[in-house]
Parts: sequence; structure tokens; C-alpha cells
Amino acid sequence: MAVVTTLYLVYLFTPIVLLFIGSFGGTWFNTLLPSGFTADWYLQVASDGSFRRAFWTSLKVCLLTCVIGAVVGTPLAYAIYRAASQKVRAASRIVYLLPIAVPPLVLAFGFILVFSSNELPFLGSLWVLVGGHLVLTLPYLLHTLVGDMRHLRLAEQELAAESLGAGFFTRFRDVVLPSLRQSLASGLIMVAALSIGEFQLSNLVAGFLTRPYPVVLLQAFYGATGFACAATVVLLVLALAASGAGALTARGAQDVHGFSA
Amino acid sequence: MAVVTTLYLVYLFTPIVLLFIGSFGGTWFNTLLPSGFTADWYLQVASDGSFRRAFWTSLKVCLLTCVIGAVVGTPLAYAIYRAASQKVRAASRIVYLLPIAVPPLVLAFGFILVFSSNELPFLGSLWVLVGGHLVLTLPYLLHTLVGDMRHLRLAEQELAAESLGAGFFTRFRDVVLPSLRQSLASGLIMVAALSIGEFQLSNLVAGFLTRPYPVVLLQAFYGATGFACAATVVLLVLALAASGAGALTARGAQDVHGFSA
Amino acid sequence: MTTRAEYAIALEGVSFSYPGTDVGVHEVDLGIRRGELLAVIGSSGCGKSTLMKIIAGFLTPSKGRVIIGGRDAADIPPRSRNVGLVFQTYALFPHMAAWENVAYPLKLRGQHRNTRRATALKMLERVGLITQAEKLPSQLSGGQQQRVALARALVFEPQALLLDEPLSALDAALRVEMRDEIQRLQRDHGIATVHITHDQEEALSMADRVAVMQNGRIVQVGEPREIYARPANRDVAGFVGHANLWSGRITGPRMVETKLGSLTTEPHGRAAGETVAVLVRPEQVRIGVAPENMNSFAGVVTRDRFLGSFRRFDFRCAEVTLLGETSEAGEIVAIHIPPNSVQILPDRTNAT
Amino acid sequence: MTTRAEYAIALEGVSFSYPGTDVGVHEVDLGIRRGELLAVIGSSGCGKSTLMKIIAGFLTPSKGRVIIGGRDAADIPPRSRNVGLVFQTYALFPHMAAWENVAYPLKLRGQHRNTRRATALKMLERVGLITQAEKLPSQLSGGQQQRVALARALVFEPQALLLDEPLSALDAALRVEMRDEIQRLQRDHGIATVHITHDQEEALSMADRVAVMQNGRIVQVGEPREIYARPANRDVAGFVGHANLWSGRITGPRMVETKLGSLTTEPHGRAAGETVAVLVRPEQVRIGVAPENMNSFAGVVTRDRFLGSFRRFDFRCAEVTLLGETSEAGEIVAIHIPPNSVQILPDRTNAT
Repeated sequence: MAVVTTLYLVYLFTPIVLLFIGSFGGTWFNTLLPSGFTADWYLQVASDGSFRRAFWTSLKVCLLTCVIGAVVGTPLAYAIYRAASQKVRAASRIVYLLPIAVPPLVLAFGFILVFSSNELPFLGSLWVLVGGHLVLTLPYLLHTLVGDMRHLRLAEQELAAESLGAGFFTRFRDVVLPSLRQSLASGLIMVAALSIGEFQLSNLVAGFLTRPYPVVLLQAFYGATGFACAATVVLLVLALAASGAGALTARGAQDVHGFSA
Repeated sequence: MAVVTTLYLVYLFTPIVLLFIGSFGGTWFNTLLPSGFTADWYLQVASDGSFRRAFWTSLKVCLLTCVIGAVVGTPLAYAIYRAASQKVRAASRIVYLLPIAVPPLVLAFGFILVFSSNELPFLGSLWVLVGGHLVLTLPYLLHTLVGDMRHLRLAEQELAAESLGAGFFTRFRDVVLPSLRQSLASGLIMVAALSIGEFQLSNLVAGFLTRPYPVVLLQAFYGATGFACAATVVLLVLALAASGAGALTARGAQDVHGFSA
Repeated sequence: MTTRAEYAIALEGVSFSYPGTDVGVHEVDLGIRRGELLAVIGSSGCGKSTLMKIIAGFLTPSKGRVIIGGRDAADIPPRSRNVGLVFQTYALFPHMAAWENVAYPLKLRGQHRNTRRATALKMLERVGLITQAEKLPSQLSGGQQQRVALARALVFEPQALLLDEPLSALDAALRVEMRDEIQRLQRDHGIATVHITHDQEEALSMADRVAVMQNGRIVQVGEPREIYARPANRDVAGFVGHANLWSGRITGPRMVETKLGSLTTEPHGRAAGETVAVLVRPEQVRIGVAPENMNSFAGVVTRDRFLGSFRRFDFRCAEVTLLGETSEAGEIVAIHIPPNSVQILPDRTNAT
Repeated sequence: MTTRAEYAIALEGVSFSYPGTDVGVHEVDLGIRRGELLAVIGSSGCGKSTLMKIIAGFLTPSKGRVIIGGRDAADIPPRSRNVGLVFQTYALFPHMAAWENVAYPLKLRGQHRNTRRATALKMLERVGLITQAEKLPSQLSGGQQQRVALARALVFEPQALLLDEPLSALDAALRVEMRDEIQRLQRDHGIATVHITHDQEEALSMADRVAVMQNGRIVQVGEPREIYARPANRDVAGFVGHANLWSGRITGPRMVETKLGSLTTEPHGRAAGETVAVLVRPEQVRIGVAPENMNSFAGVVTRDRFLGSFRRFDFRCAEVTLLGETSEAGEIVAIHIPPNSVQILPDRTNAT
């Protein structure tokens, strides 16, 4: 077992380690490792106008996705959790399955169809981008929230609060929301990590001035290797920071109730 | 709550519905809906050589990913589950987090670096593609398997089997594997759905003759709308079929222990 | 008969069925007197938890009325019924410290933070948790969480207390300890309490009165001693306490025939030939042979359970195994049953 | 003294600590005789489950020897120890029908499918589940799963049976029923059995002998009656059965001073001034005043628990609350304690 695990981890991390090495390497052409050491590539990325714009676009989209996700996702998760009816449960299954069942490419093309029509000519705007990210990330947030609601036996807590004299909105404010603080935080940080790394949908629906970081990054792949490495490491660090924070925020029980890392 | 849910579902399904309509539509230019009805676009997709090749490539990659995933993933999941040490648990957390923390683009570029070197000049081969899909999908499979192992209290079953006289391999064959049949099936079908829809990594590491379906599909987007719609619907149906089967195979408790749909 | 005003809670002909099933409660009449602890017992699925949800207002009866404090509660939502609830899983708020949990109902009633903190602390002191006031529920043991839940359900001086299997998540020793604790709190507050449980021993030892439920109906209500000594039917006799229960046929004014043999009873006033159930409690089985061999049987002990202050034995004679209890040590070769210990009950559930 | 050959399982000076802690078992000597049911009781964390894992071979003792069937088991892996295990959660194989679960150990021993099916069915018949043979564990109730687990642990005729809290997942009524069932199977098979439990009543009522564990050590081994009547120390007395336990100081050859007052005892042979623990079992408390007022106290009943065949009451006199048991109804205004019911025990845990 230990051998398999080790081999797998090596297989996993070799590409990433190579990226790091490459981003600090002087020249690299048809050799296993580059030669020389330089921080020059990072400086070049930092001074490149389109990369800077893309960096800020990514952060903006990420933030908006998180805020709207929280506002839409929390009541939605609550509705799914409290729903007695089989229909709502079935609908929630569909929502959960979406990111797996529907390739982002399909969704992106659907978005193009909707937003390139005369009636809704918003293709290329930041909001379409945010809308797309929302659809792609919300299932993960919902899954985390609903899982934690079950785990916390929120329904019973609410019965207790009701018997103590709390009405619907009081309960939502005093019991539901505070109980979910932690899972909302961990879910949102996962949303952030996914949003920052998203490429497929963004690539198709973003306008020239609203291209997020990964889309611009793709073009770097056709230039100098060191530059591409450095630009990629920036993305990796961004995504890792978000999900690392997510891992720290997650409940101890997350292994049991889903991908709420 | 019902309003939010309904709006969200409408928002979710409008693009997909439009895709279907478009794929059967005659002409479609700057109007909300196309005019005419035709199955012509589907016939065109079916007779297009590069689409046919890509279709079979996708199926091949998907199948290989599933087979290798099962062979590598089952012992790996078992090792993670049985691991007493904190280190292995930490390593498993990293593996689970990977698909969220590391954008596929980053991984793809790492793969390019590894496999375009003189020592490992395999870029463009089917096996690199399979290897990439494996890295991207294995975390989901592992998560499903480890979650089910916990849920089934496999460790206790094994203690019982051991006390009844079963050695390690006997236990693995008689107790571990049969208990996991269902979760292996549902996990693999999820792997299949993800593999079929994968674009980012495939786009970068596939050779001209090993391009899987989504990569070829992207090029269709720049052609006739109806053709693109039909080609996209084919992908969607493929992915939906896989994940639909997965949902049917999943255990009743899957809502509790992860994305094992 | 108690008048309606003496009841803290009264149910009048209450019925409820879960949609599409026959499961629920049927035609329940039940009054909980002020200050009394009423236990509702029955096996799982008998409707006792449904009854609790109806009283708390979480379910609306399809027929009948729920009267709380003399008022028809039909239009009172759960949050205004002023009834304290304790759940099997405690349902504490995990993000609030123990004292905040207890103070929460007071907060809802608009009390100032300092006032409600003082009241909550006083309540925590009464349940022996004053030193744990700042801890979160997850930092408390099961028994301590239970005490916090009780404190929270009592602090706002509700009209009644509803306990839904409050002890079943605790282990044996703690369960017995918490029985006393709950009873003490209930007495101190003089609060009408409905205690739902499947554990008949718990009900007998704690309650002022016990209501036995079967298939959604209340089949007997009475003091523990009465339920135990004069069960309404065969099923109640079997459910409450240990019992020797046989089918019997009346053969004379003081005689009943069972598979154990012919038993002499007190005059029972039933017609010869009637089919009845015969009940003998194990502690009424006497050791040795009675004068004139009346109701005496020879046999052997096939199982002997030592229970500390007494032993409970299986005594096999002919084809029948009899359950007996005694505090005497030593071998047992014969037993007898005094005629006044042979009880004649209606066979099966067809009422008193 | 029993010789080693008479033991099905013997532990000789066995010690084990979990890495980096002091938790485990220390210097345990214990023999389980052929055909006997030995219960190991103690509160959670006392080491009783560790002991079971050592016997089963899942843990290797750091010191001492485990002898199974006269052989040192140090080199025998768990799968060859030939010991049947039953877990609290049953650990049935969910993908096998009840009969396949029971037949599994026979399959491992190379029996033909038809032979093992026949044996498994015979075994299921003995536990009353012949009609459920084809069902999966998930289709069985908790009690039925427990029976399948027992059948599976017995079917391969192991040298010993280890039961780890086998009843704690069942509810009160079923638990009592399963006690008898386990005892019956154990007797029928004449198999040496170690029964781990935290429930002292369960241990007393089922076991031939009881071993009491505290902090990883065995503090007393004996027949239930002996453990109950002559506990080795104050802690054992408190853990086994109900007890009135007070600190006392010897004031004369037949006198001990407690917070209840001065008590007359049988001659106890202890020096005046010695600090001791004084034990009075509740059922030894007599109602009313004794001649010459010996050990008699006036007071009031503050709590009265009806338990069917008897009642257990709290009796408050002066500053002390005394626990008593009686089967008599009626008011109690005074109690007395016969001198031979006042037991003097060593104070605290410092040995016998």
C-alpha cells in the first residue's frame, strides 16, 4: 500500500515541482531541468498589462461569485434541507449532480446562445462571467451547507427554538445562520478556489477586457517557458491559498459529509 | 424559498434547453429562437471524420481511466482508510483537495513540462491523456470509496473476519471488495462522466490524432450554430447518461458521505 | 373526576393520522394535572411521540381539542404555547455557551442581557452546572448536556414540560441518576410534566401517573402501583413489569384452568368456560409447598439471575417455565402461588 | 486453586499501554475456566476492551503471557486463535445473507457449500432465526442481527467466546431478553466466555464469575453473590449494586462512627481510630425502630421509586440521605440497620 501511495504522490507532484523549478530557471529547452536561477519571469508577469488586468478581473469575479453565492445559496440550502417533499429532494439531487453531469463546455455554449441573442446582448460583460461561475460553484456550496445542516440536526434545534418562543425569522437569525458560520466559510472558500481556477466557461463567455487570469494564462503557454511557468505558479498559489484557508476553516467532520474542505 | 429555487432552476436550464432547440433548428441568427426543424446537424456531426475519431478517443480514454482508476484507487482508498498515522491522513487530505486546489490548467502545464522533455517524450500520446484524467478524477473516486468504507465500518467487519479465521487477502477478497461493489460502481461512473467532459488538460496535452471529443467540439463553436449545438448535445447526453447511471447505482446514504452520486 | 380547570393540559378526543397511513393517535382523552408528572409509555410506534408533537403544536390534530391552561390551543402556534421541551438528543444550540442556551428563551422574551444571565446562572446552579456555564455543548458530557436542556426548558417558567425519551441516549448508571435529577427539578418547580418513554421501569419509578399506549390509543391511565397491580388487559400486564401470563379457562367460581394446572383463585365472578388471561407476578411466587398443596408445584430451577438484593429464577414444572423472585438463597424444589396472587384479566386487548 | 490446564484462557501478568500514554492494562492475572461465563465489568476507560483485544490477539501485551487452551498464544495470530468474537455493532457482513454470515467461518475452514449451509442453518435454528436465513443483515432488527453475530461466533466451535458490550446497542426490554438468550447459548455449548460490559446488573445476573476492573487493574474476581456481599473496597461496593457508603472511624470493637451517627456492627477486628468505609445495602435497611433503639433513626421519605415488586426510597435523617428498599407499602417514619448488615471496608482503593 505504502508503495502505491508514494508512487501516486510522486506522479502527482512531479509536474508541480517542475513548474516551480521552471519559473525560477534561466533557460530551458529540451532538457529535464532548466539551467540558471532568476526571478526575472515573475517580474515580467507582474509588469505585463494584460496579466495585471486579468489578475484583478479574477479577484473581482471571485468576490462577486462568493457574495452572490452566499446570498442565494444559504436560503436555497435551507429550502432543500427542510423540504419534506420528494420533488424538492429530486431537484436538489439534480443541482448537486450538475457540475459532474454537465461539462462546463456545454454550459458555456448554452450561455453563449442565451447572451448573444438580441434580447440579452450581455456576452463579454463581467456579470455573465459571474453568473457562469455561480452556476458552476453553487452545487459545491449547497452540498456543503446541506450536509452540515443534517450533521448539526438543525431541524431539531429549530423545533427546540420554536418551543422556546422563536418565530421563523428569529430562528433563522439566532440558530440557523450562526450554526452555519463555519460551513458557510469553508464552502465559500472552496467556491473562491474553483472560481479562480475556472477556465472553460470563462474562455468562451469573457470579453477581451474581462478575460480572467486562467484565460490570459493559456496564451502565455505559447511564449517563453519560464514566463509561462511563473504565470502558472501565480495561479496555483492563488488557488492554493484559497483552498488552504478553506481546509483550515472546515469542520472536523467534513470527511464524513462531503467535499466541504 | 420556492421562488428562489424556481428562479435558480430556470436560470440553470435555460441554456441547456436553448442548446436542444438550436440543435434541431434550421437557421438561427440574432433571434431568440431559431426557425425551422431539422435533424440535419446531427447527421453532419455523425459524418464528420474528426468528430467520429474524437468520439472514439473519448470513449477509449474514459474506459482506460476507469479501469486504471479502479485498480489504483481501491488499494489506495483502503490504505488511506486503514492508516493509523496522522501523516497518511494529511496526505489523503491533499489528494482530496487536489481537484479544487490545483486548477487543471496548472496540472496540464506541468504535464507539458514533464512529457515534452527529451527523457519522456510522450506528449500527444493517449497514455498521457489517460494519466492526466486519472489525476483529475481519482480524488473523487477516493473520496467516495473512503467515505463508504467509514460508513460501512469496514474495519470492524475485518476484525470480525480475522477472528473467524480470514487472513489479509482472504479478507480483502471476501469482505472488502464485495462491500465496496456499489460504491466502486458509483464512483467509477462519476469518473467516467468527468473524463468525458474534461477539456482543459486534454486541450493542452492531446496530440492531433488523440484529441478527445470536447477539444474538437470547441472548434465547432466557430462554425455553424446548429452544428455546434448538435455536437454539444451529443457530449451532454454522453455525460448525462454516465452520471445518471451513477445516480442510480449510488447508495441511499450518499447524501451524507460525499459526492458519490 | 378532576374538572377541566385543574388540568394543566387536557386532550379531548384527539385524533391524528400521518398522511396516507393509519399510524397516529386515535380518540385520545388525557389530562395532565397541575404539578404532576405523567409518564406515557408504550413500545415504539405506539403513537406516544406523535402525542407529544400534538401537545407542543408541531402537529395539528384532525379531530378533538388540546386545552393548555384552560384555553383551547388550536390557534396557538408552537412558539406561543409556553411549553418546555426536552429532546432525546438535547437539541442544544452548538454555538452558544451553556448559559446562553439557558438564557435564550429569556432573550426572546426581551429580558436585558444582565438579567437573563443572572437568571440562567441561577438555573444552572440548580442543575449543578454553575462551573460549566461558559462551556459550549460539545465540551459537556451527555448527562451535562441533558441538564442544560432541562434548565433551558424550565427557565422561562412554562406552563408544562414535555420530555421525549430524555434518558435513552445515556448509559445505564447515568440513566438511573438522571431519573432522580429530573424528578427533583419537576417537583421543585411544581410543573405539569409529560414524560414519554419506552422504558416501563423508568415510568413506574418516576411518574405520579402512567398512561399506557397501544396502537395509538390510551389503554390505561393510573398510578404506577395501580397499573402494576391491576393491569387493564393482558398486553399491559406483559408490558409493565415482569409477569407470568397464561391463557386460562374458568372452571369454577374460584378455579381457573391453565397449562400449569388448575389454580385456586379468590372469587372472580366470571362464568365457567370463559377464556381469560391469568397473571402471576414473579415476586408473588412463594417458595416451598403450601398447606394442602394448594397451587403448589414441584420442579427445578433452570436459570438463576442474581440481581443484588434478590434473584429472579426460571422454575420449570411440567411443560411450563415460571418466573419467580426471591431474596432467599438456597435450592428451590417446589413453589406455590397464594390464591390472592392469581389475577384474572380479560383475554387480549378487548378493553376492561 | 485451579491448575493451568483447567483454564480455557489464562492471562499471566499481562500488561499493555497505548503508545505514549499510561492507559491500558497492568499486571493482569485472570483465568477463564472451561465452560464458565466470566464477566469483566468496569466504567468506560478502565481497560476492559483492551483486555479483550489482547485475548483476541489484536493487541500484543508488552509483558506477561496469554495462554489459550494450555498453549502460549504469543505467536498465534488472531485468525488462528480460534476464538469467537461478538461486537457491540455486530459487524455482520452486509453483502452476505444471514446464513452466509454464519457459514463464513466454515467456508474459511474449507467446508463444502452444502455442508456449511446445513451447519449454518442448524445454528440459525438454535437462535430462532431459521425463517430469516436468506435475509441480509440490513433487513433484520437489532436483536436479530445480534443473534446472527452470536451464531457466527459459535458455529466453528471456537475454544472461547469473547463478547464486547454485546447488549449496549439494544433497548431496555430487548436487552433483558438477550441476556437469557446469550446465557442459554453459552450453557448449551459449554463454552468458556468472556463478557465485557459496563452494566453491573447485566454482569451479576448472567455471569458465573465477575471480574471488576479499575484503572487497568483487576481489583476483584468472584461469584456475583460474593462481589455483591463482600466487595473488596469502597469503589467496588459503589460500582456493583446500589449502596449506602459512608466514611467512618472505628470507635470500638463493635462500633463505628459515621455522619449518620454511631453504628453498632458485628466484631470487626479493627483498631480504634482507623478510617474505614461503611457499607449498608439498601435492602438491608429495615423499617421501624429496633429493640433498644439499636442503629435506629427517625426521619422522612424524600423520594419513593416504585419498581414493581419493590420500592426504593430516599430516607432523610439529620443531614444524611439513606437509600432503602422494601416491598411493604405505607408510610415510613423510622428505619434501623441490623448490626450484621453494617459492613466495614477498607477506605479507598488501597487493596483488600
